Amino acid sequence: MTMAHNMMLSTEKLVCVRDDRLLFRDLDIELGEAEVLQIEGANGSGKTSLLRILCGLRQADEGRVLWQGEDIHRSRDEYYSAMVYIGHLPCIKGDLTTEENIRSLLDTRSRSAAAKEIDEALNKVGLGGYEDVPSKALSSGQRRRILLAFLLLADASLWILDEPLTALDVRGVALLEQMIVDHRDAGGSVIFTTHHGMQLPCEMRSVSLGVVPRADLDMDDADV
Amino acid sequence: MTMAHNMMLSTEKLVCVRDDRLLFRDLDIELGEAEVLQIEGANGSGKTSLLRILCGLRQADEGRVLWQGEDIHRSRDEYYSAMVYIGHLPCIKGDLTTEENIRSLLDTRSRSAAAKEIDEALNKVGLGGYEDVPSKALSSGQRRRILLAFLLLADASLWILDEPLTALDVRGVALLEQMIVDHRDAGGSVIFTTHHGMQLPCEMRSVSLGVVPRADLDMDDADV
Amino acid sequence: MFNAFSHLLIRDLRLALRARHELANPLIFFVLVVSLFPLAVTPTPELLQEMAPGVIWVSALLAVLLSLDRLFKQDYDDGSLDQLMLSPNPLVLLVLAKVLAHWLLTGLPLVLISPMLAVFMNVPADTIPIIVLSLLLGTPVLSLIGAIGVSLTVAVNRGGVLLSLIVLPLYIPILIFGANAIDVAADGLSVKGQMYFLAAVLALSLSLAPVATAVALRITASR
Amino acid sequence: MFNAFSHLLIRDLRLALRARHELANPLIFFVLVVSLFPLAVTPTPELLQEMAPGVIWVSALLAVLLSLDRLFKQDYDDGSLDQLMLSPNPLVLLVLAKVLAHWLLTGLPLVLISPMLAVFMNVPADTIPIIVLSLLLGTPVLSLIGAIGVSLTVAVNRGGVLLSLIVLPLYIPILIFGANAIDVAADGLSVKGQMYFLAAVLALSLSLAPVATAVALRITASR
Amino acid sequence: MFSKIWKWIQTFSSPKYFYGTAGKLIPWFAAGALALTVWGLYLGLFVAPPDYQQGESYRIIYVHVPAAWMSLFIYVAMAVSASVGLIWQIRLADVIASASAPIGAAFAFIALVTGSLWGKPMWGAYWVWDARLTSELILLFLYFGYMALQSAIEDQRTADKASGLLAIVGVVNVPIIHYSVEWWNTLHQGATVTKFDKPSIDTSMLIPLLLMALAFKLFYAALVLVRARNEVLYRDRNRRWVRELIQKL
Ligand code: HEM
Ligand SMILES: Nc1ncnc2c1ncn2[C@@H]1O[C@H](COP(=O)(O)OP(=O)(O)OP(=O)(O)O)[C@@H](O)[C@H]1O
Ligand SMILES: Nc1ncnc2c1ncn2[C@@H]1O[C@H](COP(=O)(O)OP(=O)(O)OP(=O)(O)O)[C@@H](O)[C@H]1O
Ligand SMILES: [Mg+2]
Ligand SMILES: [Mg+2]
Repeated sequence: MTMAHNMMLSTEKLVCVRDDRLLFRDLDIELGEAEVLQIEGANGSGKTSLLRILCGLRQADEGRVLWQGEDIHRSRDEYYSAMVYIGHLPCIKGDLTTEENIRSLLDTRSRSAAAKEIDEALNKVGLGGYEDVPSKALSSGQRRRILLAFLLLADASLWILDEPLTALDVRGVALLEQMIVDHRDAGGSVIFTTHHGMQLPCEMRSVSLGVVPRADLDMDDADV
Repeated sequence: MTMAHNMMLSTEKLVCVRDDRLLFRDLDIELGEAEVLQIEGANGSGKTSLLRILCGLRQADEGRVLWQGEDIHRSRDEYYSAMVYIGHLPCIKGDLTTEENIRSLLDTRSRSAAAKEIDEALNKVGLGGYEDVPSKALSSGQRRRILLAFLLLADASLWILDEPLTALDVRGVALLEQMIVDHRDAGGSVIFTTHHGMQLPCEMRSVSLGVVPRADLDMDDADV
Repeated sequence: MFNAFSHLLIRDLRLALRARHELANPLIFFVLVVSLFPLAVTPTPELLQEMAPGVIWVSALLAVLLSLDRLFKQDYDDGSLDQLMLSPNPLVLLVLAKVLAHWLLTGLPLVLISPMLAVFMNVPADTIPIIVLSLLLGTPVLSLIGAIGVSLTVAVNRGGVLLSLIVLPLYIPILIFGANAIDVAADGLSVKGQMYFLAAVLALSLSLAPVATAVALRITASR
Repeated sequence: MFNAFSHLLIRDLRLALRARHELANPLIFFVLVVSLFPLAVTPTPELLQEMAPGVIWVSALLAVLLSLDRLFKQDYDDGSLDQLMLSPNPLVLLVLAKVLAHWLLTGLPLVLISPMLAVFMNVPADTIPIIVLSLLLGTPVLSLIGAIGVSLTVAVNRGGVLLSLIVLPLYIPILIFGANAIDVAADGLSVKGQMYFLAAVLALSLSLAPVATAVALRITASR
Repeated sequence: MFSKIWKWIQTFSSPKYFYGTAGKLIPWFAAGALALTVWGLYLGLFVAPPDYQQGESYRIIYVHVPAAWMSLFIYVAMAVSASVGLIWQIRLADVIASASAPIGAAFAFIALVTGSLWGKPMWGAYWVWDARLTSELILLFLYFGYMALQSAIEDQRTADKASGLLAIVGVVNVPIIHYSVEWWNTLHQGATVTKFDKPSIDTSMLIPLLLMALAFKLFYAALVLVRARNEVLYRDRNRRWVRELIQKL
């Protein structure tokens, strides 16, 4: 852990239990500016659960998540202004066009964008010409690309991405890798999960979640 | 195209149009026994649409799909007895246990399996011990593994798999690769799509779907 | 082939039993709606009695309508419907299994609880068997016709109210004859005609509706 | 902050206008259900008139109930709700925008068409303004209370009937006062009391229900 | 013989051919409709004597009755062409079916409105729950259902087939609905004794009525062809023949 960076997100002794299974215990994560962190772990090890806790969407069974040193449930406004989360789900309305989808995603972050900016972002993610196509007429990969454009425009310093490579083709993967590198170079940080090795040409740390076997259910220490 | 094999699935001049876009035209595919075919193509090129046409779930705008030389809509019974399709969707009921899910999937194919067989398959896909867990308490990767177990038990000679690597971790990917090789060695054939390079230690052909640009919409030849 | 039928039937019943809260729901909805009416009008015994056939039948109809989603929606959303359509077994048979499961889970409970509601609504005791009989003949038709409606709308997002638009007009003959039978019975007249009609419609829809449903599924499920 | 409100309102209205078929649906459902009753009873003018307040109010209530899904279900399913909850804007405000959109799309059309249905049900002409007024005060409350119910059940698969179970009992006071106002007005008496009550309930739920909804959303969305 | 007919059907049902032929037919139908309307209205409004009971108000019959007839006729036509589309996969038949629906709904609506306007002086109420009125209302809902389904499904081909199936199911139900509603009313002679018996109509009233009915039929034919032509053009907007057509403009 380099302390040279400013600390952005950190956790204190996080515990997560689901359905009587202890997924992780006493997890301490620290993420500074311009850092990239991969959460690793086999299927069912709790990556999605962890990311949702980091966002504040899920309550940890114990422990706290801190944004710049303060509990995220207390500093919700600042935290949410600075963070974007993209999970498994598409967040896309089939009845809205590509552009409208991006706009309403930006609205949730109180960001507005000029038509030109949006066009640029769409071109960058390979959706140029699809501005006015209703999203339900897009393939699964094309829909994921809308989210990449949103990410570009969202102007957030922390990205939390759950399996962002889902449905992306080879060029899509390369694009996202480049986006992450650029974001890091601009001082932003990223937390992500993926099962499909990303080749990031930059420094990257990782945290592994181990599978606690089903039988081994001694949860006494985690006083849930 | 080697004619040494018995022909299993073939298509005649398939055409697919979606929302005014010509996805592919005059597509001829031939798949013999013990052959593995990958459908390649960027996001939105029509892989999913093609696979659903091959299954008979979607009507081609033109052309036919043949199973052992006969139109699949005519030889539906034989075709469906011999084929399994696994698409983007989970096909899993959260309220049923792992074992019940597998059983009800097998029921649709009029296959029944002894408890021992199911146990074996579950162990093989890494879900040993999860027989009686309701599937809603599984992670996304674990749910996909149920489908792998189904595939093992389904006793079909043709597998049609759309993005089968979705949500699988590294060991899951290796497992599926091995399953495909074994299936082929036993004389079965496989058609699949994936964006995440599979390393198959066996012979494999591939068909590429190109993106027909949006502007280029002369569909007259495809007399739909 | 019979196996395919019974396995699917059992699967659907089991799923419903697992989600136990859901099992009782159409029933509770039925009871709730019936009891809304006395709250909303000045409930003199005569008015209640006159309204009873209408209220009971309309509420039963709405309870079935609201539960129709259960027939195919989830199977469509999670892809199980694709698997059913890729089954080597005849789709009509599978449809029939699902409709039967639906009726056992919604129609039948309504039939069984209707005597209680009739008492609520001041219906004379000797009319009660007619209520039960008319619902017994009528509710399966509601499930059968409903199945056509759901299969046509299953691919439509938030198709709930669209479904009622399609299905309610088709329900009207059953409503008229079902409610009318109760009404006539309360006047002490014979209800043979109504019952024959309901039985005939049941026979007709039993033979035609599953076929139409299977065709509709093949059409709409081709996403 | 007001931007966040209006943008969300506009987005929801736009989504509804895109799915045009869906726009008219609660309305058509309302009309259909109201017209089921005369088909199910012997429609003498007196009976119709006596049933009218109950039938109109119960049908309006059911139409709103069925459209409640529209409030959060889709947003939950596609993950948009997560994004709303990760918004730096106050969740209460966003909830209010969604509820307002819902009322504009369902409650208001019901209010506007109610005079026609009153004519169908043989209601005397001078009672019609009371029907409109009672619905105008009552339907927003239905949306507001409904929002709490949906936010509690949104994570439950096929929660449709569960929702009605939670919400219908809460609707009963509005139903009683709304229907009663019409009834009393038809007898030529003053309905001030009923209207004050409806207005008071509206004020109360306008201030409390969005908060409760926001809390409920935070609870259920933590999957 | 049969194959000849089949061939003819196929040529006629090709969008391009249909577009041309229909374009030629429309003016004739329209002119016929207009002429018959003028003639019928003249006979009906000025020549036919006033009714001895209803005075002049009965003259609304010349709109009301043909509209009511058309609403039934069009539903059947719609179901027939939907089944042709479904069974023989003729796209034009689907186009005709979906072009007919709004017209049929409009006629049903006209019948309802004119009927209830007439009802006010006749029965003192705009609406009574009479059998014929009720089944016309249900017919309107059947049309709405068809149209709603058609517009709810995105994929054109799926929408055509699904709503076509609904039209067929509906047409099986129309007689059932009709008779059940009729029986329901006769079983209960309630207080609303609506004297709605067939008025034994005078020839001088009958002739304009028949003229108007024929005029409405021609009007429907013209309108459905116009709508179908637009629809064909829209659906084939990316085809060469349409683009050539546009270039000629
Ligand atoms: C909203 C009110 C009304 C509706 C929905 C309605 C509906 C209909 C329908 C559907 C038909 C065609 C029936 C058939 O050919 O089988 C029809 C015919 C007719 N209606 Fe109406 N009607 C209404 C009001 C009235 C009124 C008030 C009168 C006048 C007393 C009237 C007089 C007639 C006559 C004379 C016919 C022709 C009868 C025949 O063809 O046998 N209608 N109406
Ligand atoms: N429901 C739909 N309605 C209309 N058009 C659609 C629909 N779904 C997909 N399309 C269009 O069809 C094309 C092919 O989609 P398909 O899902 O077959 O692509 P794919 O090759 O599987 O892509 P991906 O790699 O992203 O999964 C897309 O370009 C999209 O625009
Ligand atoms: N809704 C749920 N209810 C109960 N337990 C759940 C639920 N969802 C997941 N779990 C359990 O929590 C564990 C972690 O799930 P999670 O989705 O966080 O895993 P993951 O690491 O994201 O896995 P994957 O790589 O498959 O996406 C799983 O083992 C699963 O058994
Ligand atoms: Mg996960
Ligand atoms: Mg795909």
